[in-house]
Amino acid sequence: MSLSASSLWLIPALPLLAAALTATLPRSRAGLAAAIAIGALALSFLLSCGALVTALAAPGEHLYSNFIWFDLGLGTVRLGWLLDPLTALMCTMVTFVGTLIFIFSSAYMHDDDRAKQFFCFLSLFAAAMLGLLVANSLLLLFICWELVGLASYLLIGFWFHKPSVAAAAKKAFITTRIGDIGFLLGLLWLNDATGSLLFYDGGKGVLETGALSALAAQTTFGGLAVSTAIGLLLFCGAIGKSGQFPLHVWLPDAMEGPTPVSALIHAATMVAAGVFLIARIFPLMEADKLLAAVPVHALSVVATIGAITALLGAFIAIAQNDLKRILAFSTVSQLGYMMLALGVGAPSAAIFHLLTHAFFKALLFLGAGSVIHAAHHEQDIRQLGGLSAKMKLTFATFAIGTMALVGVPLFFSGFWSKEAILHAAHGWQVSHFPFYAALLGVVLTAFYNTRLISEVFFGHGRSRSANHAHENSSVMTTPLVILAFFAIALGFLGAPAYPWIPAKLSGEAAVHGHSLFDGVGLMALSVVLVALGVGAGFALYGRKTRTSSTARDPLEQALPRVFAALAARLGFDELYTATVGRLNAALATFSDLLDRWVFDAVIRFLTRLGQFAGIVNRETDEDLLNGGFDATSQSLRSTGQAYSRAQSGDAHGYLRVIAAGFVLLLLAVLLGGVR
Amino acid sequence: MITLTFIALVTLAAAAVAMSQRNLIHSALLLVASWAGIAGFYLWAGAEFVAFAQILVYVGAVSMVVLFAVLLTRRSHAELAIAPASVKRILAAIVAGGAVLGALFGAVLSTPLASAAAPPPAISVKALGAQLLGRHTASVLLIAVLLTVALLGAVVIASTNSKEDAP
Amino acid sequence: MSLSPLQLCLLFSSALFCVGLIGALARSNTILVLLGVELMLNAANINFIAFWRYGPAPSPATGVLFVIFAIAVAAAEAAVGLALVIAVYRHRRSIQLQDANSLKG
Amino acid sequence: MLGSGIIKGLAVTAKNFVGSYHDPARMVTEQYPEERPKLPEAYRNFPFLVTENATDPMGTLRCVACQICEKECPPQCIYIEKSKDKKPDATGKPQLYPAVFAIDTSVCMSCQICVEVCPFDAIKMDQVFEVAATNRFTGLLLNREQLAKPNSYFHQIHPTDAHEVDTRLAAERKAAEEKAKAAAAAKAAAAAAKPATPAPATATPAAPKPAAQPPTPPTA
Amino acid sequence: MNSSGLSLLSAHLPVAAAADGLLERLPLTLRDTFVQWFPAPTQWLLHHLISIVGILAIFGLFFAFTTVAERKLLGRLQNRLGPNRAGVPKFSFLPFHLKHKLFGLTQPFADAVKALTKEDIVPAAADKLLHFLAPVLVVAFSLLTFAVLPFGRNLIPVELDAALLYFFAAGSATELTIFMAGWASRNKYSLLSAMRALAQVISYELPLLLSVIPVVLVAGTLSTQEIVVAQGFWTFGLLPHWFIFTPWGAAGFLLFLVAALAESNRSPFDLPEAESELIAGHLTEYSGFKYALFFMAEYFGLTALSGLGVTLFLGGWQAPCAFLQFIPSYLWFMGKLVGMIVFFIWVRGTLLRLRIDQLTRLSWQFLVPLALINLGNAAFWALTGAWSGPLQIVRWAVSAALIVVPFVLMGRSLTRGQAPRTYRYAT
Repeated sequence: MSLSASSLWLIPALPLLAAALTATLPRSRAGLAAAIAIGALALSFLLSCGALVTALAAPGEHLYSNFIWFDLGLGTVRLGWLLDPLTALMCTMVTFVGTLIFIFSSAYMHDDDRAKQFFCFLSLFAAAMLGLLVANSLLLLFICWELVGLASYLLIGFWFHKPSVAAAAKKAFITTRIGDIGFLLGLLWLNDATGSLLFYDGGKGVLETGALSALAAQTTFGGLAVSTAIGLLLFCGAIGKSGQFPLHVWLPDAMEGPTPVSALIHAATMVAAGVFLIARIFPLMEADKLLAAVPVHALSVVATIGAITALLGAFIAIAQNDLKRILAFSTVSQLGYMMLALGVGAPSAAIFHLLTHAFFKALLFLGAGSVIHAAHHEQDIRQLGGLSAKMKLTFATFAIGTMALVGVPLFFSGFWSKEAILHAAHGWQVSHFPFYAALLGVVLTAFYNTRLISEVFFGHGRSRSANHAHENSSVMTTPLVILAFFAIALGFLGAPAYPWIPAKLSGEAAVHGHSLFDGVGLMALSVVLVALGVGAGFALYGRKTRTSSTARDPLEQALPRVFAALAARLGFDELYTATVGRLNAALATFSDLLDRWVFDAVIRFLTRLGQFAGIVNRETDEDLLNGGFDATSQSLRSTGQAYSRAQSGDAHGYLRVIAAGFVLLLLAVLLGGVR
Repeated sequence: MITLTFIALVTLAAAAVAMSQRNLIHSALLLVASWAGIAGFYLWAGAEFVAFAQILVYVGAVSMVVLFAVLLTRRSHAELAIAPASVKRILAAIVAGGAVLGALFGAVLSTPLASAAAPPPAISVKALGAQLLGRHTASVLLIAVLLTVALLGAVVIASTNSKEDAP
Repeated sequence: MSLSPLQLCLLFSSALFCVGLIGALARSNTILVLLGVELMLNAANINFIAFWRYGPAPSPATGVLFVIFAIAVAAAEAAVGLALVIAVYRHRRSIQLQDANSLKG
Repeated sequence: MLGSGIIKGLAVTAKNFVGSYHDPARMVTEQYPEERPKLPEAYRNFPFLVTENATDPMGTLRCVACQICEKECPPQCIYIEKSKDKKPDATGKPQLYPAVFAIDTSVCMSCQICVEVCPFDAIKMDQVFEVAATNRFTGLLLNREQLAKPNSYFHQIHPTDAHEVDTRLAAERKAAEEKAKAAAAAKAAAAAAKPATPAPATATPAAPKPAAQPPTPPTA
Repeated sequence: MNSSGLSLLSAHLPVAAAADGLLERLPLTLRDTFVQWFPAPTQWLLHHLISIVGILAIFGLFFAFTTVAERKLLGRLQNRLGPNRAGVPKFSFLPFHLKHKLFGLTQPFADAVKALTKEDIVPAAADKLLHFLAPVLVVAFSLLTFAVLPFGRNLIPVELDAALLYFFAAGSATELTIFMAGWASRNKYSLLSAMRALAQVISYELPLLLSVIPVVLVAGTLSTQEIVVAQGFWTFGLLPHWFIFTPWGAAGFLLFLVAALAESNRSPFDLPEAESELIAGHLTEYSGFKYALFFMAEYFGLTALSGLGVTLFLGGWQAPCAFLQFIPSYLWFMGKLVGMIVFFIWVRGTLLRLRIDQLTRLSWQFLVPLALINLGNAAFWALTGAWSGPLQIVRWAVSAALIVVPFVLMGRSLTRGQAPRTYRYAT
């Protein structure tokens, strides 16, 4: 089974079709909508597998199929599909995880009376995301990027009747838009600089050597290479989409949406779009690698931002009480890791971590969803507790996910992917900041995850909902089990013993990179760090579990001010309100005044002018033109009246005239001898 | 010839009496008799298909429509006996009709018609059908469309769906 | 003077035509006028058959086909005409032909 | 499917058709003049006069022409003329009898009041229903001879009723006889004691006074 | 006198059948023998007269016995006896008196005497001429339809090329008499009933014609005799090729039955003259023999329609099996005719009267579309006439599906929302 690049469009088209179909269904047919959405995505998954087979057969090659979108007179706008291992792997992951999440959703959203719309939105999202993955054009990628944003907005705001939800949706949309402005600017600049937006186009694509060397050769303001500037602008989009510092604020709030959405969009797929983008344009990003005279390399910025984000997310996660918020900040942190990996020049490590993260974070979110569903939508970890006994399967899978996230050695995928990143960071010559940040992040991750597990699953229930929780139906748990399996199994794909991913991704031979024993010291260090984090967490939370929902957090008792600052998310939201928000308000006021007093006055003057012209016109018309027409009409009318006397309205009269005419005619014929 | 004269006289008498009757129903029924007489003429002339079609259409269908129309456009039994038309109009009608009759008779009698004593053309129903659906398919289709349109039009015209039309 | 059968048929049809014409002219009732018109149509049909029977026929079926089509058209005409009569009667409460003169000049 | 109901219905009538030829239980029709309807005992229609003896109907009428029924009849369809003389009744006692007793059955409404008021059980309800006549005025006016029917006929149509009436009448007669006997015995004794003095009350006990007693309803 | 299309009682039919036996030719032989006695110039007249008299006598008697058979059958269908009294009157000039009641078979003669001797009441305000003409014309028109029915192999009164057209033309003329009867009575209820009756008869003429057209399509002729001849084949000499034994023919026959019931105002479509509700509708003002004439015309119409059904669908005078052809064809025809009429009586004894809305709904929503579909079905049948072997099975299956599926679907839509009726006091 294989799939060529030219028929790659089928993968996003199927969910799109499903979205269109479900949109036309009546609201009561939620079950059918779910079936259509799941079926379409499952088919997409099968196609993706085909695409994967094709791509793996030619590692390192970029199969593409371009076509003309429309003709612009001066030039044509061309789009295309791209099939390489990156696309294929991502597609397979997105469709597979997506299918599982769809299945989970069909149970999770069972009681919602707008479930049909939910599946419509989900399908739309899947279509946009897959389109983004298969795009061979930055323009197509951008279109899908924005569609993904729209779908995400719709899904976060699915329960829009709750004000906080509506606000969160708005926040997510606007925040990512800020990043997208950068993306758009970069895109336009790139088009201006190279005249094309296609990634690969037989040597003329922007990611191919010709364009790259041209871009790297030019410099622009501040001595930056053009490629650096464009790369950084595009990275702005990735910052917004992937929740990187300083635009990470929307991601935790987006957890107001339904949990499957959180799992699908804000853990597995959409937030990974930023990482994917950077991975996709990696050649562009590293085009300035060899330039020494530039003030900054694009990848250094990426690495720094990634490191900061990784640390920031981990820190804030420590002090959160909302189950999904913790996972959200953990996602922020992990995305930071991926960016870090990209920044230090190891895209294969980043993608490997992206894949494993997608599985175990989707698992964690679905596990959280399972917990929340069972606990009657209770998300506060202080209210939960003691669920390990009540929801054994959920606990087991959740624990596997957590261990993968933490990086418990050897058997969990997270360990191997994180190890790859650490190794890459260690090997980066520019700065050691990312490496140390990553190490600290490992400790923190272990710590807050231990806290999470202890609070949610151990001890005893601290609320009615927690006490009455029970295991969910198999529709919800089966995806958990499958994801848990992959959370373990995926580790072996990229384990140092068999460096499959880098080999396939870059097309280089498998001998490249480190072997199992190459970085054994680093590995040992990270094991120690994990143990440290887990130990600290266990000491604080595990040994003596929380007794009541109102009890103060142990860490809060120890370091109250730090904890408070962390709990307030280091005040980023307030900062933005105070600065950006106020600036925005001032600008709005200014615009209002401008509109009211300047533009309005001009318009009013023009209106008056038009009225005056109309009056003049009318006077002329009535007096001069109409007089003549009236006279003509009058004469026509009197002529008509004269003629209409013949129309007596008496049918007999007409008939008589006809008869007379007939007789006359006949007589004329007979007597006149006309033959 | 005798048969033809007989048929013609009966038909003409029925038609003439129908046209001079004061009772509308009697007029209509006499007209039916006249139409039947014409059918008899067709039969006499050997066009039996046309004769039966004439009976089916006129005696079976048109007469019904006429009778329904008569009954739908009266308010009482007394109204069936319609007021006689003015003498002037009758005179004018007779003059006009007489003129036409004279002209036509004159034309017929003065024309040397080649009346061949040929055997009557025989045409079977099957041959007629073949002609209708062979050479004249377009005409048949046109007639079908015309009939459909006429039927629908008649229904629309005669229906009382708008309040304005209701009596 | 002896008449050929064809002439007799034609005289018959002309007489029928005139009866219909006189009826249509003399009667004020719209239905009767319509019936007069029907009679005139029938008279025309008689001519078709007469010429089919005695005339030099180019095709053995022409006259018959003409009559068949004429009958169909006449049926349609009767249906529409009488529907019109009914519609006019609804508006004017009268079936006198001279009362339906709102289009006069 | 459409039409299954019709087929079921056709099957039902077909069964009726076949069954009507071999299943007498289906056929409820009586072939009337040949087959007489079996009337229920309680069926009553038009009164008749009871006679003791079938061979001499006019001689053994129970009616004593007391005319109570004539007075009570709501539509006044009974006409009675008393006889001038007296004839001995069943017990041998001389009684008046109806010289004319006529009932106009075209007027009679079979209300049975005459039967209920009769103290002598002389008029009873009949079971006739085939009353038709060719004369509108007299054909249905039944006279004494037409009305008289023997007691045995009464037994035949209303056996329970007739039996009860007969028992009662027999008891009354017996009582009367015994009383008469006792009176006769007393009279004999008295005559034996005072043969010379005739007792003025001797006639009284011998004849029971029906009018003085409340009449017994015949069906009681 | 030209009578090109009217060949009378033609004995020269294109029937390639077994040599006519003596019995088969018996009616013709009798007629010819009788006609021989008269001088030649009058023989053609006698030919006609004998046909006419024969039809009048046979179908007059048939009508008479149909009435008594109907009453007796209805009685049996409802567990009654039916008329069984009328026997033979005692004639004083006869030395004996037949006391047997003959199962009441002389009932129609008693009825006839009664109807003839009844007072003929004509309403004072009636249109006397039309009042008289209506019953006369109705009988005349309904008798006219018999002219084209092939009663036997050699027995067809008038053999016309356009016989079916003639049949329906003559049949449609009876509508006029219904109107005449209603209008001439000067009774507004009679008139209203006449209009109702007309509406019913006219609206059911459409499905009736549409159910007949498939036969014309497949047989390729309008001549009744040729249609019968077209059905005179047998498979293995046992299975007759009557049109009813084809899918479209069965459907057409069913449609024909229903439409014929309605067209002849028979129960369950007898609402124009529902005695219990409308006191005989447009016949309210008729009594005595005029009423009997209407009655007679109705039975003639029924008989004629039954005869047409037999001719078109049941093989006419053809024997059901090849070896049964020794029985004269007219007997087969009469047997089938009697069967049809018995079936009509059976239906009358079973089904309840419809409401007027149900009646029209049945016609327009069910019969007409089904008849049109059946027409297409017959066209398919005619076009696939060359199919043989296994294709023959396909042909049958497709044709059957073409009629069964619409029947089931439309039947379902027709009866949608109608539960079986429940009765409170009956089981």
